[in-house]
Amino acid sequence: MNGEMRHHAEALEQELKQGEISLGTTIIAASFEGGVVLGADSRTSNGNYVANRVTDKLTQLTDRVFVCRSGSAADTQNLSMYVQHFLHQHSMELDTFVSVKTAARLATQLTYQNKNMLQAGLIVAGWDQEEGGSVYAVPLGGTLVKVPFSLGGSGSAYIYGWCDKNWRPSMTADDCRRFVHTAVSHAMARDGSSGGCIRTVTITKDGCKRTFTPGSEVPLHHGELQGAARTMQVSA
Amino acid sequence: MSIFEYNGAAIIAMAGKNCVAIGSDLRFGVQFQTLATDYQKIYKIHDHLYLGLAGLGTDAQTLSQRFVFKHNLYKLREERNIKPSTFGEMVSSTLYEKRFGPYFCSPVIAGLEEAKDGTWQPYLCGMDTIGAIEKAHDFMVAGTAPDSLSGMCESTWKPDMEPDELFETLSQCLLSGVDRDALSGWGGIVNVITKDQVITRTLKGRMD
Amino acid sequence: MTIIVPSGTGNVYAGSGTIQHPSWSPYDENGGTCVAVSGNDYCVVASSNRLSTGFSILTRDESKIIKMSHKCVIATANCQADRKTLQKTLQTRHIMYMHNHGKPMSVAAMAQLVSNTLYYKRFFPYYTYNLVCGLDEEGKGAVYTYDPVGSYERTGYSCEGTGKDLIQPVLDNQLKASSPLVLPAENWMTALPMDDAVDLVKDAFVSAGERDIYTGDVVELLIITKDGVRTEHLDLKKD
Amino acid sequence: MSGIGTGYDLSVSTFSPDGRVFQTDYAQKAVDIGGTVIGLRCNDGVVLGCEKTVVSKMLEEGSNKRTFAVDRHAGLAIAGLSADGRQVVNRAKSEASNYLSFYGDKIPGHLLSERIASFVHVFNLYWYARPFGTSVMLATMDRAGPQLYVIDPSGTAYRYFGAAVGKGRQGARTTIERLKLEQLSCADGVKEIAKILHQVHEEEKPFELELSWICEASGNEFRRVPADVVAEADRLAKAALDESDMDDD
Amino acid sequence: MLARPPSHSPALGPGCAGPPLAEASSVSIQYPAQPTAQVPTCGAASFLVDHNAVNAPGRDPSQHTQMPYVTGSSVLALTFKDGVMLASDTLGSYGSTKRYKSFERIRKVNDRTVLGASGELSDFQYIMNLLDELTTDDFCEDDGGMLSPREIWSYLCRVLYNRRNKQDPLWNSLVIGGIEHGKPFLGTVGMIGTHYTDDHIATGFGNMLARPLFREKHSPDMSEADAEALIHEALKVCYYRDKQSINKFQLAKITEAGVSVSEPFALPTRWDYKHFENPSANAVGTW
Amino acid sequence: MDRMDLSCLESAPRSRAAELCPADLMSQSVSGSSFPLPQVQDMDAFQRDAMAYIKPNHGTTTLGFIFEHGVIVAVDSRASSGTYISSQTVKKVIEINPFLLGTMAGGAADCQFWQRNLGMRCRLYELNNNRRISVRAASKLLANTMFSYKGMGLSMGTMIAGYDPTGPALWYVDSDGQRTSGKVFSVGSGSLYAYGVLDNGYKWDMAVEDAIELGQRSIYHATFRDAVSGGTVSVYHVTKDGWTKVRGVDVGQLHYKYYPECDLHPCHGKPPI
Repeated sequence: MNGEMRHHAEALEQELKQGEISLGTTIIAASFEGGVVLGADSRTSNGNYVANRVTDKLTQLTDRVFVCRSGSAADTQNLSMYVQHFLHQHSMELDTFVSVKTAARLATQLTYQNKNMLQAGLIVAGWDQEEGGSVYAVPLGGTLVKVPFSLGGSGSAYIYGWCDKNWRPSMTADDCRRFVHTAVSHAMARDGSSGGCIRTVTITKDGCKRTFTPGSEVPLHHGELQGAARTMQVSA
Repeated sequence: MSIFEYNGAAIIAMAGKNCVAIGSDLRFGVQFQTLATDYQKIYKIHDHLYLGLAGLGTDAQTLSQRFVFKHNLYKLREERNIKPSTFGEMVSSTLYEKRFGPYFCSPVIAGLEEAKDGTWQPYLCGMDTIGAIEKAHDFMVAGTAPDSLSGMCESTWKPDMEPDELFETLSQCLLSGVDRDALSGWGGIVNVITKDQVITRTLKGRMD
Repeated sequence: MTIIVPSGTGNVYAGSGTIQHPSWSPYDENGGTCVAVSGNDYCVVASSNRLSTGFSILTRDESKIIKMSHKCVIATANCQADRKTLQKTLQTRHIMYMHNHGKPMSVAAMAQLVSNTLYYKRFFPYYTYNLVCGLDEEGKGAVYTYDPVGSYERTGYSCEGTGKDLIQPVLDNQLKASSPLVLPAENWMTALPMDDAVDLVKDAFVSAGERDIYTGDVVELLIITKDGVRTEHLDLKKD
Repeated sequence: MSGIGTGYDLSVSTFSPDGRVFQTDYAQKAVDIGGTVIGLRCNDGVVLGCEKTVVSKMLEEGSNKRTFAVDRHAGLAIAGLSADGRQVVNRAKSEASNYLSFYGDKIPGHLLSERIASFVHVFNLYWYARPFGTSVMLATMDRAGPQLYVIDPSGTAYRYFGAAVGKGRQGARTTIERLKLEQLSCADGVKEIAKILHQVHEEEKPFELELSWICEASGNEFRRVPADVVAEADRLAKAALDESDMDDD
Repeated sequence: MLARPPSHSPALGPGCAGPPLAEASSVSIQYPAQPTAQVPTCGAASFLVDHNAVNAPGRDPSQHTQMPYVTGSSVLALTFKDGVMLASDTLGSYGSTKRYKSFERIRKVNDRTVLGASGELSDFQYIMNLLDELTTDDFCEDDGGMLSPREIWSYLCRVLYNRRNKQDPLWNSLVIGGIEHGKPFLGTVGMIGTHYTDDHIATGFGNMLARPLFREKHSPDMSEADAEALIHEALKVCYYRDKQSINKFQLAKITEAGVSVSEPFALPTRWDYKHFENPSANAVGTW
Repeated sequence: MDRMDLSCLESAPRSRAAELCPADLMSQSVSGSSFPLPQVQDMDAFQRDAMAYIKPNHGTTTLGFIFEHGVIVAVDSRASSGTYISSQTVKKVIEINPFLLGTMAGGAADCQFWQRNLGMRCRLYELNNNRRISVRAASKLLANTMFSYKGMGLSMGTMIAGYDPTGPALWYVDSDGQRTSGKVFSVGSGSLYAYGVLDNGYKWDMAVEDAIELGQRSIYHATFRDAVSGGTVSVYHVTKDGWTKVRGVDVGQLHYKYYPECDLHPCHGKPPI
């Protein structure tokens, strides 16, 4: 590529990067006896504009492994696709479920090797035969840390204290789901970059169960009001 | 290039036994170009007090005139010469007046001061551009190659030198020091101040 | 709450209104001073063993001189990582030379090798100041002095590193002789008796230790004569 | 198999009219004439044993290794040409290390055996290649427990409870078949292998016994069986041999 | 003579980050902080408007340089009569968020070597993977040989220096401790490859906080108990005065007998000085 | 443009640990064709910054002119790094071979290294062709090298002076790749001062002794006015028999030779009233 061309290409790339759609986000994954629960809000913003208000930030990697995505939407989507692809191949090779650890390791590899190009903070969580429910945090830079529960995204700053207080090692699946749900709702209440609906996934050895809480039913917190029930205004 | 290196200078003051000496190089240049080789950076305040000003030439001239002026006022009021230590404080406060837009000059003050026992003791001090006084009992340097000068002084200075030896030592320090600095040199001048007289000698140095 | 530290340099952890990021440089200044003085039949090389960065001392006992053979040593100051790499490279090359030729390199050859090795990194230089010292083919003391990218020159004495400004004028004052370029040729080396040279170097280091924070702890002196290399130590202040 | 390939044995890229690849068969032959190698999957681990004929009195003991660790949890015993075997070992090592660095986990036994098999198989495909004259026995310990695989020169890999290759394989197999492997511990397995190797050893020449295992006693890592355990097994085997000799008499 | 400005990051220690050159050089152009909070900055990221980011001059994605994200702070180490001791806390910070509180930054390499790391922890994990490969190779060799601490140190020096040559540094200060020929070995290497051995070593902030203590009290022939007391004292100082630290430590000992890395433990700290309750009581006008 | 690095996904077996510690000590050659480049985007800026940081030696006055009886080359001998004078005894005339001289201005290392390299290539030319290389060709070799490194931060301003069958020759070559032949050149920070004296005194048919004196005087005046020139004046004379060094005088003494009385010098003393 000649100099001028390259110059243009670089300028274009920078322009694209600046207008990049990024996930100002709240994501969370927590383990409980026999499984994990993942949760996320649904807001994708581009500057101050909410580009998508019903995003699904919980992406399925294998039958029993999900990933919570934060950072650049494009980066994390493509990264998840790569991981999905390789896990799929690998599970055929292995003839069994791929472990959560392996899924997390693949995600780490990609983020670590490309840390200067990617804006991706991930949480990989799921269930497998050896470890039961497990949560792996893969923050920016590609460190791999196994944790009992993990928070991510801009909203996480507002709920660390709450989560430290309320997380207990042996919750039931239901308790854990409620924990995740409430945590996300608190973050959404204070973080402008998080909002919309709440999605959760509960993963146990029996499979994955999703829940969806529409924005109108998200629990209210201090200083918030309940909107009136939706009615259709039909003009006469 | 820093503004302190615009004209180039090397100044050393050194204490001896009942005497003090101050010397400077003679170059006046604009950056790497030499314009004159008889430019003195040392100003006489009175018979027992000399002031060296290194740094930007224009500021040095302004300052020297302000100090002469202030000393004249002092004499009118007090009817005596200013003591070197008093003068030092005066220089310091004058410089600090311009704390946020300083003169680009670092002064060196050398003088003799009558002690209680009637002997004349050397007084030496240096300052940064905004007047932080640093007193010394041995030597003081300023200019564009302070490290070269102080390196020489550090290894050649010894206490209680007589005027002749003091002159010799200071000359050696000055000549060897400026030989490693591109911006100073081209000959030097040394004033040895004793109680009764000031001996001023010019030094022949390398002219490159 | 953060305290605003009035510092011009972007210190990551000096919190302030704007967010600052850690940055890095491939170079570090680790300080150190090397001095060499040669005479008719000897060469004295010395360097201080302090290794520092910024205002911190990293270690007080890091030798900056490597012995290549019984009549050639190399003293190197500044960026430690580059220095070690350079010294290792040279040592390897020297060993290969000895395998090929069955004898150690002459000082002149070593001097040229050092120059080439430094110049080889012209576009990403080793941030080091070097002195190659030893006895030449005639048994005379030789000192070669370098800039970081490999320009070099043989001199009678030299000083490199952080204490250079302080020490070099002193050496000039004591040792300067006429230039080797003068025609008709004159003797260009001031030949001090060896003991005087050792004393001079020691004095120079004591003076430099007073003014240079990167020079201190211990000075290692290597004295090269036809009988080999002898090492002496001189304690400096540990402040 | 006739010794004359009638022109069909010049290359692995040519089948004979009766559907054989003679070069591969010959490679197998190279294994069959080599020292016996036995592997037993016991109830708590795997033991591999080699009969190493001492070809010269000047040979230093233990110098011709035939069992190799390829990762902490996996090891190989090579039968046939040991120079060929070492290539397989190297490949197995890098497969194991590569898997670890990519997936962050130790390679499962079946996958390792598959990958070794593919590697070996490639040498049966091209005219410019010669098949390895070696069969390798792979012992692994992973989530699925202890496992034993044999990969032969053609690149086929099978999983076994107990296996024997090399010169004394026929006799060894018969004996192994009589063992109750699911009740056999590795400690006993070592003794059995020593016994079998002594039984099937034919020549007058002495042989060296090389034993490696992966089980609780070796910290679930593939290691040499400690010298004293080998010596004890050797002693017992010799005693048993003497006994059976007497029985025969 | 004036000292040059410190050319290293106080968080990372020897050989890390030299702002004066770094600001000018194209090598060190950094990404400006993105307005998302995923970028760990100086802590209050979620609450701050980042002026740099607002006026971002356009970032260059193909620069090799990076910045640390998940970081560990000081590692302290000293030798004693029969071996070497290393200690650090177990915190993995994310900016100034204390994010991972059980991150083991001191790891056993083989039966006579231990590695401690401060700086970017993903790079540390990468380095550990490299070393694991080397030790597994040793294991497969099955000849009883293993890398000595000095060899591992030397290897890491080259790895880190080569990476800085590629302008793509591993953002770590490493401490390598072990036993070699019955003698203690203690070495360190920084992110640009600056390396040295000493009787006591502290990376990062510890070089300012713990090192003076070591210089005062350490002697190479001190007993294990004395050494442990000294390192506890130094850990405590680091905990009091380094904001990126927590009271949860690990201590590794390497002696002829082998390597032991302790379970995480906490140290007793003192806050019950009477004066603490009302610090301005005796100094009117202060806060 | 950069792509994601997916090499970590490829399954080619390799040991990273061993790979990462290449024999970086052994792999280098000094042939001049394999300089490792820093992996940065803006090479030029990197070079500028690195050089500002490292401060290699520089600063010079050199001159050369052709006249009836050959070529005169005169140089000073100072090297400075910043305002520090790092040497007063640099040999700025590089004796490439008995019939070729090169002068040194700009980066000291760049000049030394590449002219040494040029010397080697001139010798190879002689061995290949069994005759001496012409000054024209030698200067072209150097200019070609410089051109190939253009924009990478080399700094060199040199004159190649010599005598070949076509007569005396003087070429100017610099690190931009420029190459010009001419009768009178002066290069370096003090060159303007030297030109003043040189242009004033130059005549085609001057005597050898006058020409030597002119060269020496020009350099002296430059060292006086230019802070980063100084040391010793060296003068070379090139004739059909090759070069000879004809002068080597310390400037420290030269000044007092030209101006025995200080006040005689225009820079010194007050004007008479």
